Amino acid sequence: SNQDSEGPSNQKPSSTTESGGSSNSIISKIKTDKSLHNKLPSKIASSGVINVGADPGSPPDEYKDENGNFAGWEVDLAKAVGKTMGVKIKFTPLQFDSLIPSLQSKRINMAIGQMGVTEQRETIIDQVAWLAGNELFAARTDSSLKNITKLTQLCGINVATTRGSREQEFAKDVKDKKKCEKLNKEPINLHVFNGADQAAHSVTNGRTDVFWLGSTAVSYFVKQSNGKAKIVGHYTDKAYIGPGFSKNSKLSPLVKQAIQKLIDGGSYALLLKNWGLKDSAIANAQLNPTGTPK
Amino acid sequence: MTSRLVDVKHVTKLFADEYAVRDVSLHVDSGEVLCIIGPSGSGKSTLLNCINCLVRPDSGSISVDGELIGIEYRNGTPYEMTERSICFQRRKMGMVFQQFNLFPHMTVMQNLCEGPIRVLHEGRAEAQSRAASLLGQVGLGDKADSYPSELSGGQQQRVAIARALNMQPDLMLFDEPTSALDPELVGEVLYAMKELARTGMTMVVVTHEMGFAREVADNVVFMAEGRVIEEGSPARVLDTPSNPRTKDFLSKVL
Amino acid sequence: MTSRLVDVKHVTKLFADEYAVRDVSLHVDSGEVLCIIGPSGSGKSTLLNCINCLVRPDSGSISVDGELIGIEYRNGTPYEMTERSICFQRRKMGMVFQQFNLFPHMTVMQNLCEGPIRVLHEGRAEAQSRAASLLGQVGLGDKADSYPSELSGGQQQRVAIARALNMQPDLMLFDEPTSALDPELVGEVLYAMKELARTGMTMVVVTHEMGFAREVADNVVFMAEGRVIEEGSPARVLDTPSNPRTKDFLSKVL
Amino acid sequence: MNDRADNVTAAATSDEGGQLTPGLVPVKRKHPGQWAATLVATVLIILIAISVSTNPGFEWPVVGQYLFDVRILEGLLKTLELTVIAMAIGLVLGTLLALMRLSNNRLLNVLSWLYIWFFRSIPPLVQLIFWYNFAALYQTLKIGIPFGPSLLEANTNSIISPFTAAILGLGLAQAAYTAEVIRGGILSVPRGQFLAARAVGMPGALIMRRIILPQSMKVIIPPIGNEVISMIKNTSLVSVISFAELLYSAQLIYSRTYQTIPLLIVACIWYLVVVSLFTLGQSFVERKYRER
Amino acid sequence: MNDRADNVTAAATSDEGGQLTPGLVPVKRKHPGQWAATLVATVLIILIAISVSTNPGFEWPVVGQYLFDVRILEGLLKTLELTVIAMAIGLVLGTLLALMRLSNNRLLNVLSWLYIWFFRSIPPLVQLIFWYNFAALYQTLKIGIPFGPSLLEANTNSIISPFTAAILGLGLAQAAYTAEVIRGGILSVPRGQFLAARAVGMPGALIMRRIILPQSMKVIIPPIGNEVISMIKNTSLVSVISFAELLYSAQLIYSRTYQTIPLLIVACIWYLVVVSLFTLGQSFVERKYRER
Ligand SMILES: Nc1ncnc2c1ncn2[C@@H]1O[C@H](COP(=O)(O)OP(=O)(O)OP(=O)(O)O)[C@@H](O)[C@H]1O
Ligand SMILES: Nc1ncnc2c1ncn2[C@@H]1O[C@H](COP(=O)(O)OP(=O)(O)OP(=O)(O)O)[C@@H](O)[C@H]1O
Ligand SMILES: [Mg+2]
Ligand SMILES: [Mg+2]
Repeated sequence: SNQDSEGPSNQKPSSTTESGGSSNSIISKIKTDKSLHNKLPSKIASSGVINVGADPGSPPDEYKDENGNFAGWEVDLAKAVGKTMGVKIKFTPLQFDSLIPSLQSKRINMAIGQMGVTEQRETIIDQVAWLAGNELFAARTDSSLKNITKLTQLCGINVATTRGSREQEFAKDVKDKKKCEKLNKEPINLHVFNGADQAAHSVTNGRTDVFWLGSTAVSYFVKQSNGKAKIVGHYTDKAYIGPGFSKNSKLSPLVKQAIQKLIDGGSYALLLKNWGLKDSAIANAQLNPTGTPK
Repeated sequence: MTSRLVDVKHVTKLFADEYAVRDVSLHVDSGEVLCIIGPSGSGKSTLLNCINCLVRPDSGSISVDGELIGIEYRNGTPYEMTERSICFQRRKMGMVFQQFNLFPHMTVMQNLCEGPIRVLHEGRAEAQSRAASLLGQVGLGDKADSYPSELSGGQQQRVAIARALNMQPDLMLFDEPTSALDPELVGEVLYAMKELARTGMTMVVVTHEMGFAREVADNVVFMAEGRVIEEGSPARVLDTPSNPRTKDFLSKVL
Repeated sequence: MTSRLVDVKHVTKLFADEYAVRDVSLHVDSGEVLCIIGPSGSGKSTLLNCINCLVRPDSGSISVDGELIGIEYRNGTPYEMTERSICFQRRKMGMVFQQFNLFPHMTVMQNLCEGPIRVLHEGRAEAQSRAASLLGQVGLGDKADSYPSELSGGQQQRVAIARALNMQPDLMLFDEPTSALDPELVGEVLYAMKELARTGMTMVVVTHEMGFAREVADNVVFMAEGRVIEEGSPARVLDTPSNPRTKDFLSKVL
Repeated sequence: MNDRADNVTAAATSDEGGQLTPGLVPVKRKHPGQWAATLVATVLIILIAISVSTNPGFEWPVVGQYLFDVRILEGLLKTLELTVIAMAIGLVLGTLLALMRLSNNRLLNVLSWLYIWFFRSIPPLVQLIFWYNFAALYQTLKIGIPFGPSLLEANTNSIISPFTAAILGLGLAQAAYTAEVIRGGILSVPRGQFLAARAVGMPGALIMRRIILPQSMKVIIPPIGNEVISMIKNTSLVSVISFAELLYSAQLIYSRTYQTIPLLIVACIWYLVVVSLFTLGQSFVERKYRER
Repeated sequence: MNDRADNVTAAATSDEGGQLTPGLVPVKRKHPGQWAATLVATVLIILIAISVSTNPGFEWPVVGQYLFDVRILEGLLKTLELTVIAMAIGLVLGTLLALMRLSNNRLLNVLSWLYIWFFRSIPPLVQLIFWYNFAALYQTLKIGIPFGPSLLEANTNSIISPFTAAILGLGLAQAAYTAEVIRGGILSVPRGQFLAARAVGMPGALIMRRIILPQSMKVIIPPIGNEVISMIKNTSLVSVISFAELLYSAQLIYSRTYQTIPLLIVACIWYLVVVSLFTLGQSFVERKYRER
């Protein structure tokens, strides 16, 4: 598993062609902040490595590219943070189920995996917000669905999402408040899959009608589907996404500062642009932003 | 006055190009007891198994009570029967094996009634009452609810005899019924068989018990290498054998 | 002139509160053959198994060649031996079972040499050459590379005898060595045993072969219900039994 | 010789319940080591238990909170349901396949071999995905003449519900494994039993049902027990097709709350309960079949 | 009587190779149904093959493209490596546990029972996560006196590498299943073999190794075959702790490219190859042990 260790640079991001240079060249230009580096916990400072656990099954957030190397916008941001702090980032591929235990067992210092920030999760782990995502709906190209903006439009249809997603809670909310019943419609028929690929697949083969997930994942899927799927709406309830740390970690405030530095320095915007995520950029990095629901 | 019950004509059976039974012909009249003796591997068991078609002969014919076993004529041509039809024919013949082969997961009573109830579709009461009287006859009236593992070898073999009899067969086949028994248990099984012979049951018995053959058999057949070497009354075959092989065998066994 | 090789004193063994062997005392002198006869369940096998400690007696003592079997004294108190120490004692006694119990996954030669090589740590060459000559003695010189499944029952039993002999025991124990054999195969095994007795081997033989006992035994013991009922020379016990139970048993078996 | 005969006759003449001459009674071997070891083992187990129950990492309060959560209990029910149905399919189809493998009919033989080979090779996860997504490959199921008109046609997704897919994926694979076990069991019944049943005039099917299979149980039950216990846990694979059984129900909760370890413990507790009950039942059945 | 004796003597006097009197030779039963069924089955299999190979849903070109992809091949290697090591642990520890279960020593007996009960109950997924993250619960492994000072201390994460965790998670569970199978095998060897070996003076361990275990192979091999084949596919569970074996390698690719079905087919093809080779080896070994 050592081959997963990577320096901060040496390969091109896979899916972008926009201007601003490749992610690697952007990252390589980032300057290390000595003061941040000096504040690092002694273990990390002495090893010069931050261990990042990443579930590589959710493109374009984090995945393995054609060469088997980690790629994705969260991967890029993590590398950029590492460069800012003057340490290497070592990625460990972990499925979601072992991400949190691995944080708790100190196997990894930081976990990425399109982890939404919620109050409940903040009681278990530290989270730093580095993106404000929204959600998209995708359906088969031949689907009659369009312009979904309200969740009540999903009443009575089969909706696919993944476990742990905010979407799960939103749907429950609709159900709990009996919003569909009030419209004399069946409730949302939510299918919760293990991974985005399985959820997306259930849409292409007609098992479900709508794939509902974070905008990054949905637009990536539509791009990969070779015209088999299309975007049929969006739900703009912005929510933060960001890496997780063990509770009261010494590292999380430093990462927050590093992100802020990247935002201020402009490389943050360049990196997000590379992945077509300009609209989701944030202006202020936050540690455990309070008041985020779900 | 007696009629031919079993008629074996030129039966041959090969196992992998080796003759197990080789052109054997013999017959048993109704009410007669035929004993088959001979060295190990001489084809005695195979011949017995051919009679109730547990082994299908390669050629030759066997008829029991005038009916061809395992063969049916269609448009004048003899065809092999289906296994299912043979099942019906076997019901007329009871068989007792050397190793008893009682069903170990059933009580003695269940062993006796399994065939009559499941195969002959008799009523349970009828089958059981006959079973009880048969168990009495072989001296095991009190063992109906025992399991085979709780019985001695001799008792098990007597149960096996009763099980075969409960199918009300026309013919009983015995394959070395006492050779897996302790010497002192042999007597009780032979006694049961003698009693059976006295009732007029037709029997074919493969045995090494020369005393039994001498006392009970109407005819004795000596087999070797798949053939019938010598046949005749017990007195003649056992006391004045004409064939040297018979003499040799008897000298070892007696 | 003869010395006591086996000395059994007041041996008792219970299985689940039932006496299998009940206060049995007997002894065998060096070079003697003792035959044990008796009905099924009389404790013959159990007694034999006690001698080489396959079964540990509940009370009583057995010594072979002056050495207590399965018991060791520490500070004047008799203690049960560990299984490991008993293993060493068993090496002086060869045992032949009714069911042969050859190792089916080994050739005849491997069967014979397993003990000497693995247990006595003899050289392979030495063990094999002795094995070959033993196989010759029991008339199976050409079967060294056969597997047990390729041999007849009589041949298997003779291999079992050779296997036991290849451990160079002081004493041979036989538990009904011929009773699982076809009648005509019995002779060859009894012949091998007679030859063995002639070489002066001390033997304890549980058997139903009265002819053998009469011819070979120095002493005959009749057991019933775990006890020794009668003991003496073969002529006395077999021909003029004094105990009614002995008479009854002999009348069934002879 | 005479002295012998004499001393024995003395014993023989004593009556049935007569006094035994007491022989040497050796002192039974003590096993002080064993007692010490038992003590050490017991202490160790208690220590582990204390360590586990006091370790904050296990978050026992959270465990308690979710142990009887309705989602967990529903998942447990689904697990049991899937196990029972898939195992039933496995047993019935497996018995059939075993009989086919043992039959003299070459065709049945080869078909059974192919089935076992194929379904043991394909991971159950793939089978689940395949059955669930059958519609992607064959949008309609037709029954008809090859290359000719179809007689019956139906939308695949409407026929293969997620539940059907789960059952197919688990049950068909299980049949292949079960077939091998049952085949071994049937082969373990002495041939004499078959002959005896035949000699009574029983036809083949009856022989199997009444004589051979009941006797093969002794050999079949332990490995089938293994298979059932595996199945109880393998049902968690159906999460891949969004079917929430016990483990996935726990996963669904902790992927919201991030309380991974305590929720896995909740699942494990239920698995322990179910497996224990099953093992109890198994040893009961086993004893019944081993008795004779 | 005389006529009988006569006609038989005639037959008996003909010499060894003498002419047989030809008896009735019945016409062998034809099985036209069987031939027809074989034909139908063959046609069906061909039709399925055609349907599968022409269905665009299977995306055969993609299958071809990835079949020998280096990531897939590396995953395959990992699968084989894990299977071999975990199975080896399972066999060795399982044999030990089986012997403990069968020993007269009460302590060993209970310990073995507890082990089998526990490790068959806990899902392998949980065991993997547990071993991998053992450090969350016990940050340092200490060897020492309970409640007293520790003699040896080491960081858990440095001792339990992902590979160690994978091996522990799979191997320890496998041992529990294997123990049950081996126990059955040992019990199937006739007691006479044990007695005979004892009578030759062999000590217990030697008897097991040379006499009992070789003979129990016949009964053990088929269910162990099942277990190995299960294990080949169960290794895919280690993906949860960052270990990319065959199936997960395929999943990693299709989670990026969304070419789910063809990549699963790639994995299946390799599983079929591995299982076929293994089955071949198994039937070879099986024949060897069944011969005698
Ligand atoms: N099912 C079989 N397959 C192959 N060969 C067989 C089979 N049954 C019997 N034989 C062979 O046929 C020959 C005759 O065997 P059979 O059992 O009829 O002899 P037998 O006279 O009954 O001997 P025994 O006294 O040992 O029972 C032997 O050479 C035997 O090996
Ligand atoms: N291992 C055992 N467990 C319980 N009871 C036993 C055991 N071995 C023998 N017995 C009982 O001890 C008694 C004596 O048995 P044993 O086998 O010694 O008799 P035997 O004279 O050898 O009989 P046979 O001629 O049938 O071999 C019998 O009642 C038997 O049931
Ligand atoms: Mg025979
Ligand atoms: Mg005995």
